[in-house]
Amino acid sequence: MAEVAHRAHPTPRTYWIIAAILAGVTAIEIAVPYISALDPIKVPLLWALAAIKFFAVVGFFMHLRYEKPLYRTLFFFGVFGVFPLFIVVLLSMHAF
Amino acid sequence: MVLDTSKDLVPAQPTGIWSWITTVDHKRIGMMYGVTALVAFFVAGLEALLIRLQLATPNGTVLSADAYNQLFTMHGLTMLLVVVMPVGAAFMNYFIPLHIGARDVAFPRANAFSYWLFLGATIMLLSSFVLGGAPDGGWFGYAPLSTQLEEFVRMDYYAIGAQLLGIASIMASANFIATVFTMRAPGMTLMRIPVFTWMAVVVSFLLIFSLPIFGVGLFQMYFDRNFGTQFFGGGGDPLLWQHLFWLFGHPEVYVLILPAMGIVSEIIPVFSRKPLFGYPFVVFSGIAIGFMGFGVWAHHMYTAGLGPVAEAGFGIATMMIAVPTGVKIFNWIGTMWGGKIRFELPMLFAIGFVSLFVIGGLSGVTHSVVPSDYQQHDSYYVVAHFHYVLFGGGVFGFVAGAYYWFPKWTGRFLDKRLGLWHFWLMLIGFNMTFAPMHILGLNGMPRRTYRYGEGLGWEFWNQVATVGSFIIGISFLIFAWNLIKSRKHGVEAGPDPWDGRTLEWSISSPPPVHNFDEIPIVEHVDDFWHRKYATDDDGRAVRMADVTGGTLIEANTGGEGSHEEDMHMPSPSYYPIIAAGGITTVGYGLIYVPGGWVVAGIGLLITMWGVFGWSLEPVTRGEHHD
Amino acid sequence: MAALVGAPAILLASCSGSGPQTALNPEGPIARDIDDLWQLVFILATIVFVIVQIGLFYAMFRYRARKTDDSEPVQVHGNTPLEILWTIIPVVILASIGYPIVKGIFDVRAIADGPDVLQVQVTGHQWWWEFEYVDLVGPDGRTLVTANELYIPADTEVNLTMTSADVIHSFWVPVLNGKRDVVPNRVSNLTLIADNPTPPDQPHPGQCAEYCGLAHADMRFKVHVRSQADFDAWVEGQLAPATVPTEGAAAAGYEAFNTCVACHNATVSGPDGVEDIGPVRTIEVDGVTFTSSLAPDLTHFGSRGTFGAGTFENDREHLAQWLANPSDLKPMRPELNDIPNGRILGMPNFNLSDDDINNLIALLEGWK
Amino acid sequence: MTSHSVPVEVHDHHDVRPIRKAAMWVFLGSECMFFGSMIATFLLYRNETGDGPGAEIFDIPFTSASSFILLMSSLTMVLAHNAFENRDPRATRIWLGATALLGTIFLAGQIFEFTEFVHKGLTLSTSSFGSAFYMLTGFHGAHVAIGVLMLMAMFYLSFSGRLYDDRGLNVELVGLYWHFVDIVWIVIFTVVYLLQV
Ligand code: HEA
Ligand code: HEA
Ligand code: HEC
Ligand code: CUA
Ligand SMILES: [Cu+2]
Repeated sequence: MAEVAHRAHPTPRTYWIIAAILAGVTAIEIAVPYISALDPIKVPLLWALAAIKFFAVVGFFMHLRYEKPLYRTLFFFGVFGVFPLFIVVLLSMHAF
Repeated sequence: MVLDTSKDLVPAQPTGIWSWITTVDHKRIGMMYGVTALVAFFVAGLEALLIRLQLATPNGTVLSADAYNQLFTMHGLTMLLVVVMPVGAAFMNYFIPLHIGARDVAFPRANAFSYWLFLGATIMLLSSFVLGGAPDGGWFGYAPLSTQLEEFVRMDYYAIGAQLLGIASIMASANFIATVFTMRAPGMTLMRIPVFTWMAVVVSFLLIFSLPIFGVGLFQMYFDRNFGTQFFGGGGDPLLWQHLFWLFGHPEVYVLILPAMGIVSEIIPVFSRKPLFGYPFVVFSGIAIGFMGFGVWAHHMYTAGLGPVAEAGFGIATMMIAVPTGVKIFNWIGTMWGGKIRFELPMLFAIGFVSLFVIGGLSGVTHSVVPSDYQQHDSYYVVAHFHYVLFGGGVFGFVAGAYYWFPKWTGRFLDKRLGLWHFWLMLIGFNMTFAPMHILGLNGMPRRTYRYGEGLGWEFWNQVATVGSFIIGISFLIFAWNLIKSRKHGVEAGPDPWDGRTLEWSISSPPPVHNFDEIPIVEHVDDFWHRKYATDDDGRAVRMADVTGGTLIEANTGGEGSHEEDMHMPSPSYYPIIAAGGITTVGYGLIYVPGGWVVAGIGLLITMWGVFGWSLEPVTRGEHHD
Repeated sequence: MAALVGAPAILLASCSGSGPQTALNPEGPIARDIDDLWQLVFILATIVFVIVQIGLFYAMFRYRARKTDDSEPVQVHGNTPLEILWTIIPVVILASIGYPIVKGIFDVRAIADGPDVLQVQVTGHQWWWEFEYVDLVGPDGRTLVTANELYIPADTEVNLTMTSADVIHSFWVPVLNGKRDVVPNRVSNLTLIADNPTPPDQPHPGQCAEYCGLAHADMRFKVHVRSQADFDAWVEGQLAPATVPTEGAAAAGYEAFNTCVACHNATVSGPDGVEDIGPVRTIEVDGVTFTSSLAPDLTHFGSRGTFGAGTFENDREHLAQWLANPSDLKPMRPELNDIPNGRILGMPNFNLSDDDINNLIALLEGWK
Repeated sequence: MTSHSVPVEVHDHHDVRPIRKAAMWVFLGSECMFFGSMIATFLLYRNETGDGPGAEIFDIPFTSASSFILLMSSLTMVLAHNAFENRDPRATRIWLGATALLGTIFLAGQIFEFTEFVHKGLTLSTSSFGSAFYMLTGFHGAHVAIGVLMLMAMFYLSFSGRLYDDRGLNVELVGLYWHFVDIVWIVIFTVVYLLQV
């Protein structure tokens, strides 16, 4: 843990690389709905791509990778808490 | 960051109305929460008495149906959101910094803002009685009934008023979390903070994560009422509201009870002269209750049509909350076991809490038995359950806290004779009022009914309940009198009247503006006790020296590692009240749209003024956090 | 101390089912199963309650501070085996009732199906109930529609298919079954089985159990249980159209009834054959078509024991009051009615003359 | 004082940044629930289009472009923060301005999109779908707007040289907020747009 907290801060170079990755993933995302071969896995694939972008921004741009574990705990309660709750809500309301 | 290193004199307590309006002192803010909530308790209690009068006889004619519906809605809403929650906030404000050895909360101005916004929302909700009618959709405001009558602004008051209370609570909770996680005194590790403060942390998390869900539901209700959206009506599904509401509403009930449990966990050790039995278990069971509290919301919807699988799952999950709660109960009894119990007033109320809460908890477990709940739901059996946990639990716990800490607030004891009258009348009145409701509910009396016919066998117990409620009323009149009288004329208490265990007893009563002359260095759970007592070979406590509170910290700190701190307290600010006033104005405007748009616009400008003034105001006078 | 007051009260509750609307004196197998489960859980809860209170009071008494003894207590901080023990025991107790609970849920929730099941569709309205026996069709092709008084044969499974025309209501006859919410835009089901026929003047009382606005308290209803033969006779009577009176006060009442058919329907056999003289409306929810009238069907109003949703005796006195000003008897909000859009919040006051009232009563009384 | 040694957690009471950041992260956790509720509402009503139009009226290329702009504003924001940490007010100012500008473009795009949809017959009250769509994207837009206001406030402070004064709001906190608004849109873009076509 201590190791994580003291990881060296990223440089602008890292930021540009991350931005490039984000752009790339976005390009793939936009393409996915138009490729009918991907239809069967469209839903999990798009969720996965969104997750990559999400955590790239959180980890690098928001520095969560480099910060105190406390912040991660605080934030991830919300991020990971919201999923099970609303999946249960939607299931019980027959939304799928 | 520019820090003023010159040392000021120890800050003096400012006086006058203006000093209260601009105060950012967590103790004063706590006081204001407490007083506001107490006033609201009398209002909501009076509403309850009217309800009881109406129900005393079959086909009662004291109230019209319309008045009755407003009264029970406002009674529930006020008791939960404007009485019990803020009383919790009052204790948290006052004691979190004292418990962790801090000078104030993390964001004193945000703290003041939370209070003022809470006050604004309270005034808004209560003013609805004279401004077009109070909310009348029940405290959980089920859609589409709550979105139905656009002709009346009543449920707009609900939607906006609760929204503002929610914003205030989210800010307060974020504040408390930041305070506890970043501002503890040296050596105050997480497993050394007092249980009350632990429960405050759990409560803050519950609020932080549940209130936004409620907020979305309230917005949807408001939009359905005013802008013709179809969240719950039209093609929408009314059950969405129930999910959003109870995703908040169930964690909310633990928000109401956990602070009271924390208070009881402080009181029982002090008056048993033993440390809390199983401190880590009490803490972790509190956390467990918090987590589990998020997974059982649908037990309020057993009859709504979730399907048998979901009902079974939620039923089992709900039952399991009895386990961590039981751990707490057993540890309290374990604390008393082998102790030397002094039956001072705080202890009496705390024991009352334990005894009565078990009744309420067990009736909760009978609710979680789903098929039984098909019968019990929305009957007076539920009303009995939640008054046992909320009043027998919450109110007893908070009153215990008031008797316990009154000497800290004022330097004087509450009168013991009056206190005993209060206790016994409240205990008897409470059981007379709410125990019969179990019977009524099982015998088919539905709740929220302004009248019932003859011949259903409900007359007798309803009369008992009504008499009981007036006994409770008298007991609280005595309490109020005691508070007023003892504040100025009570027996002087000194800094450490109960031989306390936690840091707040180490400083003078009432505490100085800056709390601690020097930030204490903490080495134990119950650190203050360990400064007073050692243990002999048998494990019995032995008083170390003839020390009293107030002098101790000086005597025991200053050694290696102590922090020489500058004593700058945050400067007073009027921006919080302006921002809060602005938002309240916006709220009033939104209730009366479209005509109210202008008001809302003006409110928005005031809010912007407050918010920008506040957040861009450079921090002056060496204030090092805001 | 608290226990001394609280415990007997609760104990009392367990055995003293009283009144006709109690859940503790079941009159059918489903309610009986629920009650059995309740008895079991109640006994367990009582045992836990007694043990905890004994522990608490023993500690209070045994370890009270005594003036004669000023030694300090041993500073015990905890005991992990004990903690584990009192975590596990409750888990075991609760686990032991897990099976009956889950079984109970599936039993109560099972939707009755089959040729012998009587199908009734229920529509909840602010603040009255509408019942349609979808399989009972009269010679003129009309189904049996009635309001606020449900008739069912004894010892027969009855499947209620329910929805709401406006807000959420909840259908509850404590002696027959638990409650079930009636939700707009949704269809819900409830099974009723009654052991024995009820005396004509003592039907099982029911009550809307979900707060539904102004007159929620007065949204009651009755369930009459009949032997199969009596039930069949009742059905036959209800399927027959009402007759148009031709003379006397009732005939004058029929004139005045013109106002009423803006909302109320009655199926009459007049000169033009059998016809509905009021509006008959339906709504469709999840593929099920429900009748959803603006106001209770009055075809056989004279045969009902109560009116105003099970709240008032169906006698001349109450009817006269009702017709003189409905909102005097029952709180309603007719001023908000919007008939074209099907929004009805009560029956308005028509300022009827005493003559009209008497004539209308004569008419309605005659419509047995 | 008892003799055994204690691990004393030494706090730097003057470093207030962790306190503010902790509060900000808690707040963002809370916001997850806020947006989560609205996203769930949208998922519930994604097919409840009633008589009105549904997802077919979405213009994916257009929204992709504006999504991309918002995504890139996160880059400019982090560069602003970087410059701020390096005590370079001029670069900070430039990147702050760029971020505010990109945010404004996104907002303009959203306003344009809303007007288009209204013309095509989708309003707040057309259907549950419309209600859920406008509520979700509207509240996100409101967050962007507040972010732009805060960015402009920082931008303004950078001229008067008071960027480094200690105050409740600073570039780092504004940055966290801004990135959060961006990641919410990442999810919205997927759930509301890509998954529905
Ligand atoms: C302070 C508030 C509070 C608390 C703490 C609780 C605690 C519990 N509640 Fe309660 N509840 C409310 C406030 C609260 N409730 C309110 C306000 C409502 C109604 C809302 C409305 O409709 O208006 C409600 C309604 C309510 C319902 C819905 C009823 C209905 O409408 O149909 C249910 C259903 O399961 C329920 C269950 C429980 C359970 C299982 C607990 C458990 O947490 C209790 C656990 C405690 C114990 C069990 C006692 C101590 C334990 C032991 C001594 C160990 C041994 C025990 C066993 C082995 C059983 N509650
Ligand atoms: C903390 C929460 C709390 C507390 C403390 C109370 C306290 C009381 N409640 Fe509470 N109640 C709720 C929360 C609470 N209630 C909730 C959530 C609901 C559900 C609402 C809904 O359905 O939407 C409810 C509903 C409810 C009902 C059901 C209404 C219905 O369903 O139709 C009833 C009926 O008796 C009732 C009675 C009482 C009484 C008599 C008290 C008493 O204990 C009050 C005692 C206090 C006082 C009496 C005030 C103090 C003294 C004075 C004002 C001086 C004057 C006194 C004299 C002249 C004697 N309450
Ligand atoms: C605007 C619509 C409307 C009109 C017109 C109207 N009623 Fe009603 N009536 C109602 C509604 C709604 C109820 C149900 C009230 C309730 O119980 O909540 C009702 C109930 C009744 C009942 C009791 C039915 C029962 O079984 O509970 C009677 C009898 C009655 N009306 C008679 C009349 C007569 C006679 C007239 C004409 C003078 C009339 N109504 C005109 C709306 C109307
Ligand atoms: Cu219908 Cu209550
Ligand atoms: Cu609950």
